[in-house]
Amino acid sequence: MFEVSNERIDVEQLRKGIKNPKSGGVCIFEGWARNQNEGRTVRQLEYEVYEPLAALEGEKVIAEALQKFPFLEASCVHRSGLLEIGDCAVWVGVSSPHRDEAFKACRFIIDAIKIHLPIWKKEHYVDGDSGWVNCERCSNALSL
Amino acid sequence: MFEVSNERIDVEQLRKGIKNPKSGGVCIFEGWARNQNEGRTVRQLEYEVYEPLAALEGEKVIAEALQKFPFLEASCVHRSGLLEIGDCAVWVGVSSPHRDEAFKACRFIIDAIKIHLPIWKKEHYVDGDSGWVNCERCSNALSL
Amino acid sequence: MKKITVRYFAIFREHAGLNEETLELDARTALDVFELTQNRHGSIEPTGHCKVAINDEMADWSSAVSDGDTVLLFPPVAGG
Amino acid sequence: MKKITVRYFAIFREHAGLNEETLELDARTALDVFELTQNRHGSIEPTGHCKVAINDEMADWSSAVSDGDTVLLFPPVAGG
Repeated sequence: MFEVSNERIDVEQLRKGIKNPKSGGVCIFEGWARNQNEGRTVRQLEYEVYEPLAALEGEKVIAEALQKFPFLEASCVHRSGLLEIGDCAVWVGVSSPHRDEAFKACRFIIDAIKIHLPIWKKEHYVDGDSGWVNCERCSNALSL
Repeated sequence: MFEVSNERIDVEQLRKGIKNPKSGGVCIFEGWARNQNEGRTVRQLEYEVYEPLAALEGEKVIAEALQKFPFLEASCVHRSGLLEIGDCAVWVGVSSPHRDEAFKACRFIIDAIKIHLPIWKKEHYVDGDSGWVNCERCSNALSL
Repeated sequence: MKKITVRYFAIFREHAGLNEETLELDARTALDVFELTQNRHGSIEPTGHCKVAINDEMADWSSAVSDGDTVLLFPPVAGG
Repeated sequence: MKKITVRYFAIFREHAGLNEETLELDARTALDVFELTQNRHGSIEPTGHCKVAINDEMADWSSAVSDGDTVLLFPPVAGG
């Protein structure tokens, strides 16, 4: 299950969603909005998500993880919109009989999500400036 | 922070405990009591913990993880006593600026805890039988 | 000439000052669309970091575009 | 002869039928204590899987024991 959410991520609810009586090992990854990046102090984060494709690609990532590291349950939610420091930006949870697959599948999912999904992060700095992450070489050169 | 608890593990509380404004990546491992082991159907789990040494060795494990994979916050709680299927037996949470250290430290901690801490697991099966896990070769040979 | 709807995302949208526009373009591939709209999105380096989708399916820069297609121009992603 | 308090855990305790006892033992090492109490804990294979602590510190099977020590005999652990 992959979802994009414009609301605060309900981690308790998501954790319950990967319960299975056969599960013995559970690995959860959370990405939190942190107050620093590359030496600058961050005040807020903003995620832009192109939802139709993000949902499709997100489901593909989970299906591929299931092929590689068979597990029992997995889900992932990614935020869109404005986040305060400490807010959960992405939640990935995997439960399986044993811990090895849970760790590996969880890591695979978050790594792939960061590479493949049409999601962009804008940092708002305390000095009032803002910037799109990973975009040093796009647009700046031709900036108006 | 390492603790042994005879009460249900409060995962929400523990998650809050590893919050840090500098943390961007959080990895949580949970061990759940599962209903099957080596082909037998399990009804309940029972953990015996020698608390003075478990606490000491648990703190050592976290300190060693911090040396190897520097992180910002970590905590671990292990249950003692009787658990129902689905109950959380052990919780490990690590938060750090980036996800790589969080994943690696979390995995290191749970692996080490399973090897080094004086904790024993007894499975109670649906057929009324019970057995200590990992103890096929101890005592059985000389069983009364 | 083909009628192509081009959608801009994130920094491309901000640079272009609009979400999408429909243009008459002499374009054979997605890369042609990228280059012909360079004055809008402002990026000088498409391949490797930027991505493209055609009609809501991820595509390659060498993918052919047809009359009536919608081409989505994605700056480097940064999920998580 | 040394006065040694021996504590049994988990399956060892169940096999022995008691938590601990104080014994007069002709023991030089932790391994000696393990072997001299074999009829209590019942295990035939100490090293590799079982562990030992002396006075609440993890020890080796070759560690020396002294008069008045408490020796903790641990069957194979299974945390998590």
